[in-house]
Amino acid sequence: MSRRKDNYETSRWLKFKRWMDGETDPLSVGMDPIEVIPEEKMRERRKDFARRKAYDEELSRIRVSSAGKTEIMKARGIRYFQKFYKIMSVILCLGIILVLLWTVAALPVTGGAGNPANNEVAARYIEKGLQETGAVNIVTGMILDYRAFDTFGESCVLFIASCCVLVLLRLDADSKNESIRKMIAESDDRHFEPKDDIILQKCACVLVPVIMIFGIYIILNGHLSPGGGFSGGAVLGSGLILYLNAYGYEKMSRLFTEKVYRRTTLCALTFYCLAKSYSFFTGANHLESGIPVGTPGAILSSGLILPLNICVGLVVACTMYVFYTLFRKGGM
Amino acid sequence: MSFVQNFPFFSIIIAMFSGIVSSVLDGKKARNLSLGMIAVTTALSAGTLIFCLGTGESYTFMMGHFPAPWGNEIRAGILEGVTAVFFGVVMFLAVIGGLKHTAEDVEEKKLNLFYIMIDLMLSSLLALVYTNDLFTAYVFVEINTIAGCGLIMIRQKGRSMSAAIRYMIMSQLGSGLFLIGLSLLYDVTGHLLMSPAKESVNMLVAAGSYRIPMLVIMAVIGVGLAIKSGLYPFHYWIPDTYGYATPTASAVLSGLVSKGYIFLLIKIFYRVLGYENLVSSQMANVLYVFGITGMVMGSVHAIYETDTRRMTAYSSVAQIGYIFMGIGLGTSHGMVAAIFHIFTHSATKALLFISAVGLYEVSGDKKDYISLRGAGYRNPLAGIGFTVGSLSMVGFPMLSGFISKLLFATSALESPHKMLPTLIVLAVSTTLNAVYFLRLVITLYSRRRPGDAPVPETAPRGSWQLKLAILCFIGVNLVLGLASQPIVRAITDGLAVFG
Amino acid sequence: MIQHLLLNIEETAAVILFGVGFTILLLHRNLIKKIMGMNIMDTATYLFLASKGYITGRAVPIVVDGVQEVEAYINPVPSGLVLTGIVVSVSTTALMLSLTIRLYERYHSLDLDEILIMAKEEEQT
Amino acid sequence: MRLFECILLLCLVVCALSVAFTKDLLTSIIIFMSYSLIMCLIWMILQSPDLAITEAAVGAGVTSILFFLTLKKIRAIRKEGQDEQEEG
Repeated sequence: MSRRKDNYETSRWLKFKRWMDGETDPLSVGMDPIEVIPEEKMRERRKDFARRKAYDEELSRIRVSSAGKTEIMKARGIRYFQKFYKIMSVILCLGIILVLLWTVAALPVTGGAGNPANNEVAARYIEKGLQETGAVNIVTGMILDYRAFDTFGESCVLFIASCCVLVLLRLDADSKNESIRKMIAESDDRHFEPKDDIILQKCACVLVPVIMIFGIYIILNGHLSPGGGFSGGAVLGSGLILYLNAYGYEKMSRLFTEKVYRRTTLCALTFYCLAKSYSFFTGANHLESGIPVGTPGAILSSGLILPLNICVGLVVACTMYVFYTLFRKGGM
Repeated sequence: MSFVQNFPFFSIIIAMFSGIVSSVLDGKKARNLSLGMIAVTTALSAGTLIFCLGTGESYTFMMGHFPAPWGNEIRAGILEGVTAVFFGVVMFLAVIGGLKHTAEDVEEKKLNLFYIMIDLMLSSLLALVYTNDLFTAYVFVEINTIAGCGLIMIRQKGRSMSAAIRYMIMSQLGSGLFLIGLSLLYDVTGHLLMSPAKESVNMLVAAGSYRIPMLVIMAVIGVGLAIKSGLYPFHYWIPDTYGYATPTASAVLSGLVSKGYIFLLIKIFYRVLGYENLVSSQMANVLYVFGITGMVMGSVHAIYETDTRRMTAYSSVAQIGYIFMGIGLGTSHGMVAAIFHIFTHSATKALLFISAVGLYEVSGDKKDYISLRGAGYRNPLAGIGFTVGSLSMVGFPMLSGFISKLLFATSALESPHKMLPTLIVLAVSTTLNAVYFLRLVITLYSRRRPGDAPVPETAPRGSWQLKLAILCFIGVNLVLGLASQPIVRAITDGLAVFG
Repeated sequence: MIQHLLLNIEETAAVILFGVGFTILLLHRNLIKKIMGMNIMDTATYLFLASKGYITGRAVPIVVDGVQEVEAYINPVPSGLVLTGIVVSVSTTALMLSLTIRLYERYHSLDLDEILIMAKEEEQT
Repeated sequence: MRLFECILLLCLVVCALSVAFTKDLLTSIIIFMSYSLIMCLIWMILQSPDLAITEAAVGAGVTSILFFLTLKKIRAIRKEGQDEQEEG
């Protein structure tokens, strides 16, 4: 390092290279970079872990394993395995890419109007979609009416993922061990929560209403313009997150608690489920559904699509916000 | 259209709806709702099965107002009905058998979340069984994966969480391959529903166009679902996953989840890609080779294990090898044998996991199989259950495993090239099975030695639910073993109208 | 072959990305990198699907001025599928990230191999 | 337009590769975010604004936030561990 010339030391290339290597981190001043740990440190790290275990109430019963022979053997074995790993990964990557490229070369040319994918299925969606679903945006009409079962499954994926995250990250105050951890988590969180940051608050003051209105617009106009329940819900959720960051949990808890979350998702998903079941049932039994399609292009049109979009939007907004709070402090 | 034809749709929706409602209930209510839901859906599936047996045909059910190539569809027939009923029964017994351990392993406030996973798991399994649309299948495969991950990690122990992340990674690899296979298939056929897709696949094959993409599609979809169901070279996640989850989760995961994927794979092979194309393109042979390797290697790994539950998990690897071998035989009899083995294996493996729990309870919850010495006397019913399961896996007459081995052997006689290797591997694998299962059974009934760890003084804690579940599972095994004729006939008839 | 690949440039890029993502997911040891690899793999598939729906010279599938000819719009099916797919991938990402946090809380490591070894040791002792 | 698209696709591949090879996790998350944004532009070119808007809100927005949060949480845990070590 010392023999390097000054101009090289300050050159952009070196800075860039260091940044790529993770040595210096211009973006996070004062934060220690998290890097991929080289294998040599592994044993050391494991000893650290063993020492740390002593503090952990839950793990205290487990005796610190002396670094016996087997451990070293294992570490060495892993090191050899890792070299093999790297070579194998390159070979595998190239192999998969080559096989798929070979396939792609035999596929129909992109953008051709006569490709097999552009068949009578797509034609009917375009030609009759407006009359049959009432949605101006053909994609929305397709996913919420023609292929609605998929979309219902998709909301269930989101629902069950949020349940899994709840299982993993929610800290319940009741249990003894957990309560301590909750306190730790909360005190930790206050480190990071900006207290009355005036710049952030003023910006949020301007931005949050705009984001919210934009999100609501996307949801309500899902059948008329690009967007729909999912994208609008994500925008709404990020608006909520911004508000939370600017004003803190206390203010947020007046508006949004776990009860609100549960009830909203329950109502939205129940409505979704019942509405779609009704439409599936009538459709399969060749009954009239009796839901008016309305004039295409008006905001109150296209039958069930608008309420379904609202439901999806609510679920997604709540879920995104809940993901955020759970990741941050394990509760709402 | 008769009202009974709505039943498959009702069963899927009821399962999903009870999952959604459970999110606001407390643990006990969620449990009761879940049990009631499983019973109702099983009854509905039985209704569907009886209806289909009466007509002898399958029917499609529009999900919405739009017919086949435009809207979603589900399809029900004899095979689907049998599978759905069977999955329902196994799920019910697995949940009943593990009730007490579930309550112990899961935090009380999170109990309802566990039953949400069970509900959505069942709904996704039913949807995989009934679906007639490839993209619906993808979405429900994802629900199944996430619910499976939830069931593993709900125990919140270090080992089960690391098992969960491993499972997630492998499953995501599988899903990624499956999805790219679907995209390729959509690109060359332009359809996502199975029946129109099959028509255009047949046309493409007849015209000889898009040869390479068709081959890659078969390979990618096959490998993707094989990874998810844990075929031999991709099995690394299985032992951890099955060995460290809560008992209900182990039984459900080993008995149902992987079988759901295999059923989907069979469905795609039959109803989209065409089984004869699969055979002519040598893909069947590849699956066959993987299958027979798995049969031997899974058993060899199992012999080296000392932990009973991991041993049982490795035996699952071997049994999945059997199923893929049956698919790879390339004859319809081989397929019947494979499907029958799906049933055999899910009933037997669930029985083994559930009764292993009963044995652990009386041996101080040690992992080592040596500590189980004499456990068969301390908890007689669990001992009998484990013995029956082991004998069935080995292929003892009167039990279900014997019938499926018989079916495999007779179907192997039809294909001249594969006859010899199949019979040899069947014999080897049976011997290996016998080695480690009988070793366990003998341990169960041998006298304790002075050096053994002391047994906890507490009386056998086996709850009546556990006993009931073990008894029912033994019953299911005996039914599959003794009254196999009607089931095999139903499978054969179902396969005939499947394509 | 090369010429055909250049004609299908989106698909070519998509399958390269798929390979890269697949490899990161399978073989990178860092959990967060693995999750990113999963996301790359998924988006690559979506890019592949979306490019299948594209038809040169046609417009967005939103009915304008009552024009309903097939020749006016691109194929809407892949867009719908990708929309569904994006939701699925964000759900799995959230789930895997939360698992990562829990594992880090317990083992203070992001390296999957290390975590597995430590979990095994914890079990044995 | 075609040229622009090719450049964007090239950028995508470069981004994906650099995600694989950067050592610092924060950097790779930011690169991943830009990957999502480029993907969003490509979907705009491919005439699918529905996808573009969703990818912008979800891929570049929510997913990145979740990644950042995970990183922050990990840092907090690490700090806690270090404090404990110093005390002990």
